[in-house]
Amino acid sequence: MEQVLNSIGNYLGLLFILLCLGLILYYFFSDGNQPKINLRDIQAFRHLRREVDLAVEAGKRLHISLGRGSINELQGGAAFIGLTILDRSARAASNSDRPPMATAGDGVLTILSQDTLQSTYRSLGTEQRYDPTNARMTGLNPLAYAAGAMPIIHDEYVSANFFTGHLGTEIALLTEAGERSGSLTVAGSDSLHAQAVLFTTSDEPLLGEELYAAGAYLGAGPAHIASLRSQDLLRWVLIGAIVIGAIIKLLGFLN
Amino acid sequence: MKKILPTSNAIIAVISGLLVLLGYFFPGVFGNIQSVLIGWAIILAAFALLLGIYNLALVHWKKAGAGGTNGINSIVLLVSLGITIIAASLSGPTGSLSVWIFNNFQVPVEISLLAVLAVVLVYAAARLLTRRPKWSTILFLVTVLIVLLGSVPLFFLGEVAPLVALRGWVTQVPAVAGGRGLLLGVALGTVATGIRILMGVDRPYGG
Amino acid sequence: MLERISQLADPIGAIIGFTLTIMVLSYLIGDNIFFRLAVSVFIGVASGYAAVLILYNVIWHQVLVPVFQVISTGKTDDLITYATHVLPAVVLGIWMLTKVSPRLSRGGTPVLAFLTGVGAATVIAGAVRGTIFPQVGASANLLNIQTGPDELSKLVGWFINGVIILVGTVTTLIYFKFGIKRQEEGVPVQHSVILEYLSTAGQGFIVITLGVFFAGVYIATLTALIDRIQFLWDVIIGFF
Amino acid sequence: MTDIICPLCGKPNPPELEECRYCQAPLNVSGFLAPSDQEGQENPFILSPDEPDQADSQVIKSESTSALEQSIPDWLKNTEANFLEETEAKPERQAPDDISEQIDSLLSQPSTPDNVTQPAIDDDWLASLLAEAGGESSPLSSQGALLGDIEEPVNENIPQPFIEEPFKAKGVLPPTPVEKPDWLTGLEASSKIKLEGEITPSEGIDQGAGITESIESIETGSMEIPDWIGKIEPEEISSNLEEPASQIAPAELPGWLEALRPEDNVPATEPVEDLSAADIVTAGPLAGLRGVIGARPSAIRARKPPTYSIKLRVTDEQRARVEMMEALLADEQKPKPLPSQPALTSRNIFRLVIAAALILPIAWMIITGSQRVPTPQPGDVPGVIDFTQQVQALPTGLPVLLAFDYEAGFSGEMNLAVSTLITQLAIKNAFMTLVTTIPSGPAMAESLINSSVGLDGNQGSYSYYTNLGYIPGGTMGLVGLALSPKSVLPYSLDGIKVWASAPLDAISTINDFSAVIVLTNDPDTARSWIEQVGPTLKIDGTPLLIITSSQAEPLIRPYYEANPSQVQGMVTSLAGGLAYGLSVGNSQQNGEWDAFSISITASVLIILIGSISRAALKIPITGKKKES
Repeated sequence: MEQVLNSIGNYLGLLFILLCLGLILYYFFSDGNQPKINLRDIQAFRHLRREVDLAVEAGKRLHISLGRGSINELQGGAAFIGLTILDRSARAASNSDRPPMATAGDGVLTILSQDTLQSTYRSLGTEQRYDPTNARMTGLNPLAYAAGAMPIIHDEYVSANFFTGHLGTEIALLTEAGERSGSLTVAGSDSLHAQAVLFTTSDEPLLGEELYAAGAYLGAGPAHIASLRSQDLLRWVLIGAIVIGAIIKLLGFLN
Repeated sequence: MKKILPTSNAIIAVISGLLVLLGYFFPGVFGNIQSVLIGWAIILAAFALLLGIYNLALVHWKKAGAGGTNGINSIVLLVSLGITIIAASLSGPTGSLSVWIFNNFQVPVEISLLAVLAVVLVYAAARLLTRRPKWSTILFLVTVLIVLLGSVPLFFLGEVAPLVALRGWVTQVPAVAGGRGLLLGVALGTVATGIRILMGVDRPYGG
Repeated sequence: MLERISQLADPIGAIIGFTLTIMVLSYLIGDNIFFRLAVSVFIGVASGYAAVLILYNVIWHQVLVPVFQVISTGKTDDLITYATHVLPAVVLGIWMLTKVSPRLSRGGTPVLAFLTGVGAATVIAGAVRGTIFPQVGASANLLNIQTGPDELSKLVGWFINGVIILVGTVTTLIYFKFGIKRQEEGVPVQHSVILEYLSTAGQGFIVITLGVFFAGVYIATLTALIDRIQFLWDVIIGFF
Repeated sequence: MTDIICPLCGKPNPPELEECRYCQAPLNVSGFLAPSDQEGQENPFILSPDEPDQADSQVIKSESTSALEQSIPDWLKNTEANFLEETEAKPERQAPDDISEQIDSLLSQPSTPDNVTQPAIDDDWLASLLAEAGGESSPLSSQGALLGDIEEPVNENIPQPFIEEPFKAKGVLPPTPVEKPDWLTGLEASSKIKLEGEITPSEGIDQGAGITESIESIETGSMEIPDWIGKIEPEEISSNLEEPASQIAPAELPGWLEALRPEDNVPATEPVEDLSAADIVTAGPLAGLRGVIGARPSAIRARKPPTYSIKLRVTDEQRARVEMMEALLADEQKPKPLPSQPALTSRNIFRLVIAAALILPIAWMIITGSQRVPTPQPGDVPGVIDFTQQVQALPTGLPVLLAFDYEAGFSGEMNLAVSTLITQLAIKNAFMTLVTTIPSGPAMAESLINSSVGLDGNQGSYSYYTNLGYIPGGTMGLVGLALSPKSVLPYSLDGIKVWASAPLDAISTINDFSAVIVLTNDPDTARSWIEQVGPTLKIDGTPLLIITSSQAEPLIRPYYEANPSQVQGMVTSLAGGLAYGLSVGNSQQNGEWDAFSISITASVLIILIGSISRAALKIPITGKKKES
């Protein structure tokens, strides 16, 4: 099987990407005709939505941690999700006394989060509310980033923290700060060891792929729903590939 | 103009992304373009990192102006930032002065932060069952205990062979299975996210 | 260990390290000014060093030095290479610096759009070529009869383990399925019964995996704690 | 909110008062509780007082036009005329005050007949009643006296739905004495309900009891009564929330009947005298009202319902406001973080205990330098033997790519293995090409090489290496490095163009290194290397070796175990470092392994005890749970 993959690997990879693209486009444009998909309930997103409202009510701040994964890295996906959540939160909390605050451990991500905030406020017609220091880079290596974000959680009237990006073990420092300051933590990461830490230390951990569904669950648009549906279909493609490949191998072909 | 700008940004993102992507699958044709674009992106990432450090300094400059204990912390941060920059510039990143600062300021604090995490993690694990009384939590804790007990000869009991064997099996069979599933799931999500950007639907660049 | 070696030759460094270690460990008692001071120093040092390193590695070595070389050697090839590989990036980089000012920041957006596009492509390719294919291939390869052990007794165990990993991978993937069966109003929507069982099994595998990872992380942090205590003790006996 | 409204002056009084504080009229008799009373259902008057008025008057009208018409005596015409005069007069007087339409309609209605026609009915009714159970007359009269004043106005119109009952009765049977029992059944049943509904904490109960007993004892068709009750009572309970026309009606007929009873107690033969007599005899506000006979009191009282109705609307709003206020207050309290101080203290204590339980044994082991626990053997730690062999197999003097990708924080775990590796590479006289993808890497590399033992046995004497420094751009940087290292890192950190001179001049792609060794604590960095650089390395079979932390092991292990393996050798964590050291004949350890062992034991105990005890004691979760 793997020889096959290797031999036609490149084209197969391109095929897979094109399949994914095609599915997303199909679901994206056929979304109007078809009934909307039912998404399984993910408690973390339910609480995340409620926390946004509660924070606005209580005049508190939302802290969105975008992690330290540069968009130039493999973990960029998680960072992009973090930006989506930042956009949604900024919209929801646009009338709050304390606008949401974003922290990042990477230069590009910091600028992107500033852009996200600015364009969100612009689209809401409240650009004067935009303050570049609401999107901060708190440190350049993992522990420095976490250590720099801790005072924000402690001092900035944060009612809820969303850790949605590429983070590592250091995320435990952030969840600990969140617990000590009495703020809720909803957290997800693409890295498995961070997820393991979050499973024990976070109020609402997001496991694995769940983080990437944030856009769909927070109403970021039909494209996000469409990509979820395509993921659900590609899931079966992968399962089929694994099972068929295993059977073929077991029967001793392709060796 | 207001309409054109975002669209043009999206077009830039899509085209540059497609060129790099095609470079992966058709190295012959697009390989050179890809490597050039990647080279640009690397340099740009460096510029972005400088912007990030400027942002860091700006934030703490404002805080320092505000005064209070946080102001003091910010001043300390700015001072150590400035001193490090000067010292490392004079002696070079691998100069003896840079290495001395690194060894005696950065290393102790980093290891100590991790050491603090040890207590944080064991504390969280100890109260996890109260926090989330579910079957999955129990399974989680059992796994943790098995791996811990199997990873080292116990001080009073010595090496417990069955535990070591069990740990080996758990880490090599079920954990590998779950890990693969998680990795594949994350990869699926990543691909979908990337494609949304290349479609120009997601525009984190504020388009 | 690194500090142990250095502190014998360097008492000042040892005292600094000792003090900072105590200040950080004081967080165990609670968030306090000493902890924050130590952390502030750390952030400043780490970020400052990173800034200098990047200046050296990229801006100096890749952007400025080649200019002098081109001037000194006067090779047109180098000039062309520089003009294609570096100069546009520098222009874009300076363009991106408009992000410093909120008013001008919109001007720098095209550069970020470029970065985002390239990053997205890298991410996609990396995930497909680096994760999906290898992982699927490895999973499929589990039951490769050619690589299986020869003795029947081991073969059975090998086969069972392979099947378990396969089942685990598949059920874990199923667990993440987001779409759920549409049902009439009022009835709670959910997976079909079989999928429910499978995804529960998948959840079990996920939890075991996370348990293994957590143990690994904990061992790493525990080693750090041991290292700190060792360091503190070494400094103490080094001076008294 | 449970004001008692004075039947006379209509002013609200606190419930505990026996008499109106304004006009000293007895209050408790009528139990005129303000509609806002929580137990309002118990009091029929609270059930939207003004609608029953219309309902009653309708009843009367219909009856007067039907069966009762012929039984109206002539003398009645006069009184009717008088009454009409007065009732017409009233509105003028009343108009100035702001009164709702109900009142206007109520006043404009020629509701006269009832007050006068009733005697005709109740005359016979009472006759038969008294004939059979004379003893009951006194409680009845008292009850009637009490209720009458209040109820007459209330009785002035009853909605059609209810009037069906008596109508059917009349439709079936001609207006003869025979009909009365049937006709009465309804009255009794509803009167019973009326009285029950009317019971107030005070003497209402006795009255109700008395009346019901009397009626039931008299009643012949009493088997119907339960149905009535069963049908009506629940409606009454909920009636102030629903359409009054449907529910209240059944309860009202006895209302006006009872209201009339007292007038009928007086022998119908000489009404005028009796009325005047009653005028004088009866005391209190009721006397005063009755003196004005039917019309006036009813007109006067007819003005009262507006007071109640207004009162009712106001109180409804008030109740709504109160509920709203309560809801707001409740919501206000929600987002506030729980008082965290005490919780924090308890958690801190727990945390400190755990910290002590961890640190003390470790310190003990470190201080005593214990060596009891056997050092792990290379064979015990997966990957170590392969790693050792791969390093041994490296050709002498050729460049090796060494990626220092681990954070300083993990140096405690990794430095042992890394310094052993550096020594081995020095022995091989390999040209170490140092790169990193993390900003702190170069300093880490430099300090480790300086602290490692070189060929001559001196620290930091090994100089056959170059530090290319930091690869910006993460994954893309690695891809670029795999494709052409010299374009990504053209110069060493010393500013030397290393690629132009030996030994790196032979390097065009990353495959040309004799090995790529990644030292990382981050599983994702390791993945980036394996996934981005690995495929390129595979082409020429250049080995990819990894020294990593225990936190990355579970992720890297599958790559190592994979078939064919994507990682050719790995050393993980302190155990791996010790095993690797042992495999190259370097068995240095100073109590750390023992400390590690005892701290693991302690941790396991902490987790076990913590889980079991806290789960058993069900200690509430401290901190901010924002579960709704």
